[in-house]
Formats: sequence, C-alpha cells, structure tokens
Amino acid sequence: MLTRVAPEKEAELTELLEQCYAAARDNSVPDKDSLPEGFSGTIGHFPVYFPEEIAHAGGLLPVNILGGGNKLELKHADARMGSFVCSICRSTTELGLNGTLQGLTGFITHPICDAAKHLAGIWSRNLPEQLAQILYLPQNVNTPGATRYIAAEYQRLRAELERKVGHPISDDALRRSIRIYNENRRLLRELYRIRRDEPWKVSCTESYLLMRAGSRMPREEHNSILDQAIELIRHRSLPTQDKPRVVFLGGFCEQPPLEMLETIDDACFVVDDDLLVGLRWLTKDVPETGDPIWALAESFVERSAASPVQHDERKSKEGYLMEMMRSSKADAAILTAAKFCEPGLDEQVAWSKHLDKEGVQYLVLEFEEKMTSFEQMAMQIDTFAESLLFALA
Amino acid sequence: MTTELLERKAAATAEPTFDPRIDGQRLMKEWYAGLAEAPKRGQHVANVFVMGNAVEILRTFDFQLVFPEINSLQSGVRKASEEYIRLSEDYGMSPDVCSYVKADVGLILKENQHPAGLIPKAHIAVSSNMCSTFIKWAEIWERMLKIPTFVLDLPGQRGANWQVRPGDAQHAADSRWVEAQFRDLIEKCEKITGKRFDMDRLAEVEERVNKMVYHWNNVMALNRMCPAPYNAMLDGLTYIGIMNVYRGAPEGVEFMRRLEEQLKAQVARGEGRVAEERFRLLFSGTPCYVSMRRLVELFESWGGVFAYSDYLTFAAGGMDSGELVYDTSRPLESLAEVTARAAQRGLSNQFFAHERLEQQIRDYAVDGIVFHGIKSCRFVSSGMADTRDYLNKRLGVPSLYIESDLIDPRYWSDAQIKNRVDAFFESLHQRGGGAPLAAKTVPAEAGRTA
Amino acid sequence: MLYVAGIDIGSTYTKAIILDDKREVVGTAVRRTGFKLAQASEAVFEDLLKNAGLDRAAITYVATTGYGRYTVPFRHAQVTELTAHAQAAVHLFPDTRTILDIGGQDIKAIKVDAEGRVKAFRLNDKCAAGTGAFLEKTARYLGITTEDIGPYAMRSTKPMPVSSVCAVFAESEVINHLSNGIPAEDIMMGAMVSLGGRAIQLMRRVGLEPGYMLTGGMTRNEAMVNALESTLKAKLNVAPNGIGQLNGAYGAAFLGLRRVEKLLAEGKPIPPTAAQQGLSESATRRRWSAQAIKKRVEPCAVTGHCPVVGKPVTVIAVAV
Amino acid sequence: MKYVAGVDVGSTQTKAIIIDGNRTIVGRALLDMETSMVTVAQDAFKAALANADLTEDQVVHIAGTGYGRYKVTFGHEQVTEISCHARGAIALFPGTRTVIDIGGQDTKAIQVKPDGQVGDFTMNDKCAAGTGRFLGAASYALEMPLSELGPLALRSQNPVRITTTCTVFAETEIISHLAKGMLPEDVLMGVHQAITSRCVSLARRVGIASEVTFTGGVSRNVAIVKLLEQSLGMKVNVSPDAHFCGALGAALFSHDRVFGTQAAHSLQPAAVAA
Repeated sequence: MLTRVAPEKEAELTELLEQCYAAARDNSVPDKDSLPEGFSGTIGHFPVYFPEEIAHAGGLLPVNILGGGNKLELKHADARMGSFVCSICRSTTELGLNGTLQGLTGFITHPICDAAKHLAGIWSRNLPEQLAQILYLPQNVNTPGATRYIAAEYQRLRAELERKVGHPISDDALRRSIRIYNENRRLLRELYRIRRDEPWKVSCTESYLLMRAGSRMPREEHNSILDQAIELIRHRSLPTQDKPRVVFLGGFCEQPPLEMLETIDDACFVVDDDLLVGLRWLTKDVPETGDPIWALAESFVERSAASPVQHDERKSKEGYLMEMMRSSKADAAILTAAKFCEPGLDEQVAWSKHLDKEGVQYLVLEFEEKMTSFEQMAMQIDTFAESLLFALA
Repeated sequence: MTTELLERKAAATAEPTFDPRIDGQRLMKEWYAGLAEAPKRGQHVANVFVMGNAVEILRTFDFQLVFPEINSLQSGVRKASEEYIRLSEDYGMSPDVCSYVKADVGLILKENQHPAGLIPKAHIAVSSNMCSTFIKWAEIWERMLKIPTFVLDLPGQRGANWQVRPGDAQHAADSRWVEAQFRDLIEKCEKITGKRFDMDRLAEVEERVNKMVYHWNNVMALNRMCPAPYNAMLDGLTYIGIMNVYRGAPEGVEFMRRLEEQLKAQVARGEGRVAEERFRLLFSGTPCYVSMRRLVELFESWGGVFAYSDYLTFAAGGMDSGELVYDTSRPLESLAEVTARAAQRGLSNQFFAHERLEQQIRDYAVDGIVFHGIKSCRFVSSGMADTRDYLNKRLGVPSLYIESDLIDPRYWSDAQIKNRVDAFFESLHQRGGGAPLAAKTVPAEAGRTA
Repeated sequence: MLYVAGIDIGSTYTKAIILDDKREVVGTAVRRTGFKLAQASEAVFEDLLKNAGLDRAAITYVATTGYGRYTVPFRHAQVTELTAHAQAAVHLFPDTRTILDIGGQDIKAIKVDAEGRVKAFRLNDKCAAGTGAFLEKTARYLGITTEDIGPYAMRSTKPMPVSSVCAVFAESEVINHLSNGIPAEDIMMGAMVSLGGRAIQLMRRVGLEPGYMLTGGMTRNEAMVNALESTLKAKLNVAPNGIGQLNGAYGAAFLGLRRVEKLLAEGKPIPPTAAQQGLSESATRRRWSAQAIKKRVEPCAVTGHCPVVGKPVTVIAVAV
Repeated sequence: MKYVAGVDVGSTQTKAIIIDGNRTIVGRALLDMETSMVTVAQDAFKAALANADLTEDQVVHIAGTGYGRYKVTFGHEQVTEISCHARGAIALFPGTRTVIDIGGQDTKAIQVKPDGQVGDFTMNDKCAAGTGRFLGAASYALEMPLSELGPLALRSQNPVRITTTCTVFAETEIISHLAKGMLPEDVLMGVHQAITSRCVSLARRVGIASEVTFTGGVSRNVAIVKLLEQSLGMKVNVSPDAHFCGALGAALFSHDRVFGTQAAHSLQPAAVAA
C-alpha cells in the first residue's frame, strides 16, 4: 500500500503483517518442544470447517492444512495421486510424505469432496502413526435430528482426542475455548466490515494474510495480532482510488496464490470474499453457557456460512452470492475455481448463470495454488476492471 | 461347491430358453419404454443414483425411478455421449468435471431426448453423499429442473484405527441418523404423491430385494470358478443394470434367479467366457463405456478374462454380502441399518478399500489387477494409485494402470492404451510362460474406436 | 500533424501501427517477439518510424497493449489486448458484437457494445487443445510451415477430425492418422475444424450475438476462416489486407488518439512516458509474493524416503 | 551366418538394429519420422542392412516395436517397447533392475528381473509433462536445438520453478519467464527439473532398485542425467546406444525365436562399442 501518512504506525502494521506472512508461508508444524505454551500436540485439519474448539480445549493446537503453495516441489505425491486431482490434495499428500507434517498428532478431513475423503485413506496407509480420520459432518443439515447427530460425532471426536492426550476434555475447558474463538470470530467480522465500508484502508491480500495467520497459531495469540492490526487499519488514512468494487468467490478450500490476490487488488477493491471461509464458518457467537458440544453442533446447523461443498436447502448458491454482493455494495463478482475442483467448477456455472440473469458483470477464473505465471490472469483482470470502469462511466 | 453337485442342480432346473444378454437387453429396453409412459400412467418420477438411494421407500410410493447415471452410461454405450457432453460444455460446464453429469446436462438441454427414448421429468431427486458429485449433480437439477432434492447423509468409516461394524454402538447411532432421514424423506414423498406410507409394502419390496441379493451374491461367487463363466466387466454391466433398475421388482428377482441357474449350468459344463482362459483378472474402477468392447477385446485376445470387478459391488448399491439382509419384521429400522452398513463398505470406504481388494484377489484367484483411472471421476480414481502401490508392495500382484474416461470418447487414446495392455500381458507371459505374441491378431485401430 | 503509435507486444509477434489525426494508417511494422520484450518493442518502433518515414519526435503519444504492454519504457499508457481488440473491431466493422481472437497461446471470445466497450469475454479452458499453437504443432508434424497451413488444408477432400482434448494426445492422434495413411491435408483441415469447434464453443459462452469478427493471426488463414464460417453458419468480418494481425496495435493507437484529442480539447498537457515517470506502479506497492523463499534441491537420502524438510528461510524484501 | 533384426518405430524417430547369432550388433540405422510410418520402417531396415552390408534374405527374423510396431509389415512379430527396453537395458547393463525411458509420446519406468523379465511397469498419465515432448516445447520457445538444451541448463545458478504439468502451457510459462528477464539457462534448468521430478515420482510407483538404467534419446541430455542421479541419490547407467535400446531389445527377442533363449542375455561390451 502507498504509505504517505503516519509512517511509524504503518511500520507497526507492516511488522504485524510480516509475522502473519511468515506464518502463512510456513508449511511445517511445531514439534514437541517448539509447541506454544499450554499445548501438547497438533491436530491438522483439512478445509473447510473443523470445530477447532474441541482440539484447542484438549491442549492440541489446531493447524489448518492449506496445501503447499507455489514454492513446494512435488516429489512423492505424483506417485500416489493422479494428475487429475486438485493441487491442494496433492501438495498436502506431498507434505505428509516428505516429512513436513510428520509432527502432527492427528490429521482430520471431512466429506467435502471425494478427493478429500481419499486423502484421509492415503494418510492412514502412509502415516499410520497419526490419527487419520474423517469427521463426518453431514451433507444433510435439514432433517430434524441433524444437530443430535453432529453432537454425537463431536462427542466421538472429543473421546478420540481425550485418548490421544491422555486426559479428559472438561466442559469448562471447552467453554473457555469457545470464548476465545468467539472473540476471534468477532475480530474477523470487524476486519470484513472495514473491507466493506472502507476498502481502500486494507487490501484483500493484507486481510488474507491477517486471517491466514490464525490457521496455525493459538487463537489467543491471533486475537491480539488482529486486535492491534484492526486498530492500526482503522486509523490508516489512504487516498481512495477509482477502482470497481468486486466480491471474490472460490477461495473456500484450495487457496489462490498471493500473486493472484495482489493482481486483483491492483485493479479492484475486493469488498468481500470466501477466502478461508472455514476459519469464520460460524457466523455468530457460539453460546458460552449450557452444553458446549451441543452449542457447537447447533451453531453448525443454525449459524453457519455457505460453501460449494456444503449442501443446505436454506442456502441456495445464488442466495448467498447475491447476499454477499448486496451487503458489500459490490459492482461485480470474480468467480474463481481451483483447477480439478469439481464442486467449485459446478458452482461456478450456477453462479454465472444467475448473474447473467441478474445482468451483473462477472469474471470467471481458474487458478491453481501452485501456479507461478500470472500474465494471462493479469490481462483478464485488467480488462475486466477496464470494462467495468467504462461501463460505470 | 463341487462340480458334480452343480451338475445335479443344473440338470434339475436349467431353462435353455434364457439368455442373460438377450433377456437383459430386452428388460432394459422395456424399462426405457416404460419410462416415457410414466406421465401417462400418472406416475410420479424420482431421480436416483445407484448407491445409497432409498429405492425401497420410493418403490413403496410407486415412484417411477430414473437413473441418470445409467442414462449417461447408455448414451456412451450407444456412442451418442459426445454430442451431449459438447452441449453441456457449450452451456458452460468445465472439461474437468464428471462426464456423466455433463451428458445429463446435455440431455436436459436437449429436452430429455435420450437415444433410448424420452426421459420423464422428475418430481424429486434423492441423492447421497457416498459420491460427492451426486450432491452437486442434484443441485444442478434444483436449478435446471426446479425440483426438490433430498440429500441422504450416510456416514462412512471414520478412521483406520477402528472399523464400524454391524451391531456396535457407532453403527446403531449411524442407523438412527439414517432412519431419521428416511422418516423425513417419507413425509416428503407423502406430500408429493398424496399417498400414505405403507409399511407392509416396504416389507414386500425388501423381501424381493433380499431374494435378488441372494442370487446376485451366488452369481458373483460363480465367477470364482475356473474358467470364469462370464466377463465381470462386459456381462457384469448388463447384470448390474438389472440389479439397479429392477431392484425390488418381480422381474428383477426372476432374472437373477434364472441367471444364477444358467451360470451354474455353464460352470457344470466347464464353459468359460473365453475359449482359452489364460489369465484371470480383477478390474478396479468403472469401465470406459464408449470403448467397452474394444477394451474387452484388447484383454480377451490375450486370453485375459475379468473374473471380478469391484464395480459389481459398489455399482449394485454395495449389496454384496450375506450379512446385508433386510429383516422384514422391522422394515424401516432394518433398511436404515443395511443402508448405513452398505455405505461403510467397498469403494466408498477410503480406509479399508485395499483390504477388500486383497480379499477379492484371493477369492477370485486372479493373476493380475487392472486399475482404470478416470480423469473426471475422483470417487473411483483418487485413491487408486496409492492402493495400487500398497498392494504391489504387500502382495506383489502384477497390476496395470490405464486411464481414460467414463463416456467421453475424446479421452480414449487407443494407441496408448493398447500399448500398455500389450506390455502388461507380455510381462504376465514372461512370468507365467505361454506364447507372448497373441496380440498380433488385434490390429491397432485408427485413433479412437468409432 | 498529429501522430499516435500503438504497439502490441504479443507472445509470438510484436506489431506496431501509426495513426494520424485523420485516423489514417501512416505506417506499420511486425517482428517476431523473441524473449527480450523491451528490445523487441524498441526494434519494432524503429521499423515503424522507418516505414512511416517519421522520426521519434513526430510521435505525440504511444499506447501499448499485449502481454508485454508494461515492458515498453517509452509508452504513455497501456491497455489490455482485449480492450484494444474490441476498440479496433468496432471501428473497422461498426456492426461487430462478438469477436473471436485466435492467438498463439490462447483463444478469446469477446462481446462488445456499439462503442466498442467490452461487455463480456472468455478465454479457452486449460487442457483444451484449442490454441493456434495446436495448429502449429500439427503443422510441424506434417512438415508444413505455419504460413502454408491454410493453402495446404484447402486441398483437403474429407477432413479427419482430431478430437482429443489434450494437445499432447492430439499429437499422438495425428501420428495415428498418419500411420494409417490418411492424407496430411485431411488431417490439417481436420485439426482446423476441431479448433474451430472449440473456438465457437467459447463464443457461445459469452453469447452468440450476430455481427461476428475474427482477429488475431488466423485472419490470414483462409481455410480456418471457411471452417469457422461453415460451423457458425454466418459471415465473419475479417480485417482487410493484413490489418487483422495488427488489430491490437490499431486499437491501442485508436484509444491513444482519442485520449490525446481529449487532452488537447481540455487544454491539458500530454502526460510523461512510463520511463519519465520512473517507478513502475508495482514498485510503489508492497509485494508480499515477491518475498522469495530460498529454494534448496534436497535429494532424497535413501530412495523413496526423504529427510524432514526444515522451515523455509524467509528473505524479507524492504518495502519502498 | 543367420542374422536377426529389431525395428523400433517411435513417434519422432525410427531405429533399426541387426545382430548376429552371438548377439553382436552388426548394423544399425536411425531415421527421423516421416509422414508414412510404413515407409520409414522399411527405409530404416534397408539402411541398417546397408550399414551391415547384408542382403534382406540374410536376416531371417524381424521384430517390430514402438508406437508404429504394427506398421513393420515385413516383420515377423511385434513386441511393445516396454518389454524391448527392459530387454535391451539388461543387455547393455546386466545389473539393471530399474529402467527409465523418456520418450516422445510417453515416459516409462520399468522394474526388471535379472533375466530381463518385466516385473512391473508404469507410464505417465494424461498430463504428460514427464515426456520428451516437454523439451521439444522448450527448444521451440528458445529457438535452440535439443542437443544444446542440457549443457546450457547446467550453467544455471538459480533455476526457475516450472509448475505447469501441461506441455502446451509449459511453452507459455517458459516464454513468460523469459519475458520477465529470467536467464534462459535458469528457465531451462527449471524445465529439466520438472521433467526429472515427474519421472522420479513415476519410477517410485514401481519402486526404484539399483542399478537404474536410463534409455531413450533423452538419456543423451546431460542435465537430465545429472538431475536424475541427484534426486535418486544413486548412479544412473547411460549407454551411448541408449536410443537404440528398444530396437536392440526387439532384435534380442528375434534372437530368441531363431537361436533359442539359452545363454546369458548380456552382450559383449566390445560389440556395443562397435
């Protein structure tokens, strides 16, 4: 960002962002002795959502496994997964096989897609010492009894983790974790409010880095970073530019490379997105009283976001897209999907067909976490922005 | 079982008038003919998949069932799939998604004009999470057909450290969840059809399914005989077709009964699928329907026959084991238990699939495994390379990995596949002797098989 | 007299054009881009001036386009090739609404309004053997030079479709056809028909609005034009006497000219060139992605078994 | 003296080998792919005859291999290049247990038994970055003959990462890197690394056992050989006859037909050099 004002404040913010960047770039997991205070192990979980509170309460550091990015070279994964499987699944397999994720106590996926389900199987065959599991979050949350089923599944998880750590996970510990995570959810909601109301103050890339840092550090720590960063961002006074306001979709699982987000930032204000939506899946605070497990299960059913890999009669694809656009007063949408991501690619069609009907302009892009050349993409994004500015003129 | 025992049985009941292939195809024809008439009969229509589909309940409500997977498959067998697929890609579908889905979208865009006849518009779609694409597929119908969908959530195996088994607490819990969803589905069906749910009819349907499944398991077991009486991939396709579309229907029971007799008699006479059975193979994955015969020809010309295909089990709804029998005294509970159980077996079981293959390799005494990876089907393909690696290291069974597509001819590269198949048999021959050059009789064809 | 130059730095060719204030073309130039883009644009500009018989000072404004648009130091402004093509198309053929651009590395379908503004556009899918390069590859296989592709294919009597979606397999398909003694011209034509099919699929995705135009390198390829028109069952506007290839440059020049006129009308000065401005725009913005991580080649100690990879070393770039 | 021959009709080149009863190479020929595989096979065989100065009737048995093996209409049998490369590799290096062959159409990793039998094999799947075609793309983008790619790549100080697995888009990626001002050698090294890592992961599917023999035309590329050895962590056999390996294997299969399979499969090294 151009830094014309308050250089020292800006330097502070840059420092925070650098911490976040370092965390985001780091694929490894802390080993036994480098674990943060109060944690005895790590639970890796694959996108999208995972009830981190349960692991956190058990003293297991939740680490959201988000693939290898575009700096990792695949050496073993290609022998285990065909080239038609999405990058994040293959790079995650690589991280498992090349030792980077050897330190995990457990690795948990959930039924977002067939590749992710198979990933769990591959994990169990190749890293037998880890607790490789599928948390069966239901694809039907509309039948009465869904909450009861999820609560039971969470209880099972709780028991498995208790066996791993060798001590019970008390309700009070769970409530404490829920409080910490509620604070985290509140801060992220605030970050996105700024994105919507004053997009020139914080770029999509910056907000992404801030958010992604939470994927591998204790939420206590993340909360303090967010708290400071948001304060600094609020007081940033940057010149607003003549850019179209867009929403970005397609970042719910495999993550677009930073280069891609920066290219978009150059040409547009991204006023809302679904990047790492799993880390802010629960849209409101989880009740801090009553049975904590039930509270979490009920929040998943009643107060959760939407994604192409979660079926819910109450949340139509068009519905949540248009809601995003309305609430963020966006002019247009950038509809992306990761290469070979079947749910994403299907959703893309549903979205674009609806926007055609609504007469909203949109840009369709396909990305891969491992991509390294962005010329063609930049050309498309620039053209898209140019066409929007012409149209708005 | 011993041959003489088989002979006695065969002699007693053989019905020469029955030809599995001809009668199978006739039944499929009738089935498609029946589809077009459904609206005239005032029958409600339901789109379902071959796995985790609650067909028993829908039959109880007298729904006309439509199997979009089978429609797509058939458009492939009839060499018409490419047109439908191109239509859907014009519409905006990605080249990287399931070609079944794309062929079906093409079908919708062509006002349901299928090469086998007119496909009626559904009133409801029942999908399950067994293959995640089912859900996205159903969501496409929500948009294009404006129909309600019901996603049946069937929890699979949770981890490698323990296995959900019938009767244990987890299975009981899962069954309760499935039952709750069935009750929800039943309510929706009552609303759509205006009929009351009839528990006794459900029991009758289940009774027939039990019979079918009994015969089906024997049919599969018969291919353990050497020589194998049928080709698990080619003939198996016809059988599975019946298992699905006539599941719980009298015709289905009759077909399976006679099929079993027929094959028993064949085994008794020592007749195999191929003149000289040199190699018994296991086929893992789904075939490439556009080049089905070509594929079979490539193998059989070397004396290789598919004694078994895991596709026989998962595509038949996972009803492949004696333990999966409906207790018709408590139809709904039992349906839930069996459905939950079926979802935790076979291909949809990412943790123990390799153990199943291991078992089948022994049961069917196969000399090699053929893995058919499908670019656009992550459900069958994602874990394949790893499973293969695992089995190679554990059992040292020779295996071949080929790649094409379900019904998209543009992904069938004849020269490449023939090359791999020939090499595979050459290596098998080098191990097991025999003349290495049998394939000379099969000319490489121009490009894709037309 | 007022002269405005447009330079289109494409992946294979760099094209340039000069317009005068009567919107007349006073000079053109084309060169193979090679991989030194700045040099290419410099060289082409030289050719251009020679061709137009002008010296640098005479050029008031330079607008660049194409994927090398940011690499031209003496540019006043840059637009993407899509924006440029759209402009040129509508200027050349006012009825144009849907543009097809078949380039070496991609195919673009563009939908425009009457003023030449881009309404929607799509690029070819990855994994689709649908690029000009695909034809070149096929031609290379048949031992035909790129220029001869068109005339050669015209001889075809019954085209042999090359339907594989993957270019690599398309090649093995070609080999297969060859080895089965299918005449080369039929294969070449077949490849074009297949490519045309994919191109039109792309046009469908932005919506087939009548008023079609073909731009890009393919305009010189008569056989391709025929193939497209027959599939489209409609007339394709093709830019006259080779301008087609120069469309990008033309559009850029045209937009540049309009910009200059606007500035002059408002009595504003001509802005400095990128070089004069100094900093390219990306330099002022913090690039997190630019923080390279030292890449080490770690050979596996034992076969199939790798050492645990330590945390990567982060080199923090200093923000400007 | 009776002679036998092997003709390997590949996608880009056709090779022919003639050997005598002692498995000694007496004639060889290499032709570039022409528009008719039938004639090219014929021509290659004729050239090999000329090279050995023999007449057709002296060659009693001919085996065809490679993609165009069914085009060797004058041949007596066809064997796939997998079997042939395994067989040829063992002949060249008796200690061979793993064969890696990078060809134009596809890349193979073959597990070989001591007697030259194929244990297990795998070939690249659809997205064919591992094939020689990838180098072809590079040589086109850089306008540089294939033979110069390897040496230039080795001069690279910090290689660029080429991530696309698709040959078609590799060309785009290469160009864009060069456009960014990356050094040709660094980009090239990236290409070589991409190919190598794909090959190695392919080889891992069959399991890598020493000795590893690298066959096929690409084996003459020094950079690939170096990178292979680096990432396998072991020495890799490369023969000056590597590109004839398939034809040689075919010839040896012919030899079995005519002279029977007894006696060792190995050649006299002297013969190879000849």
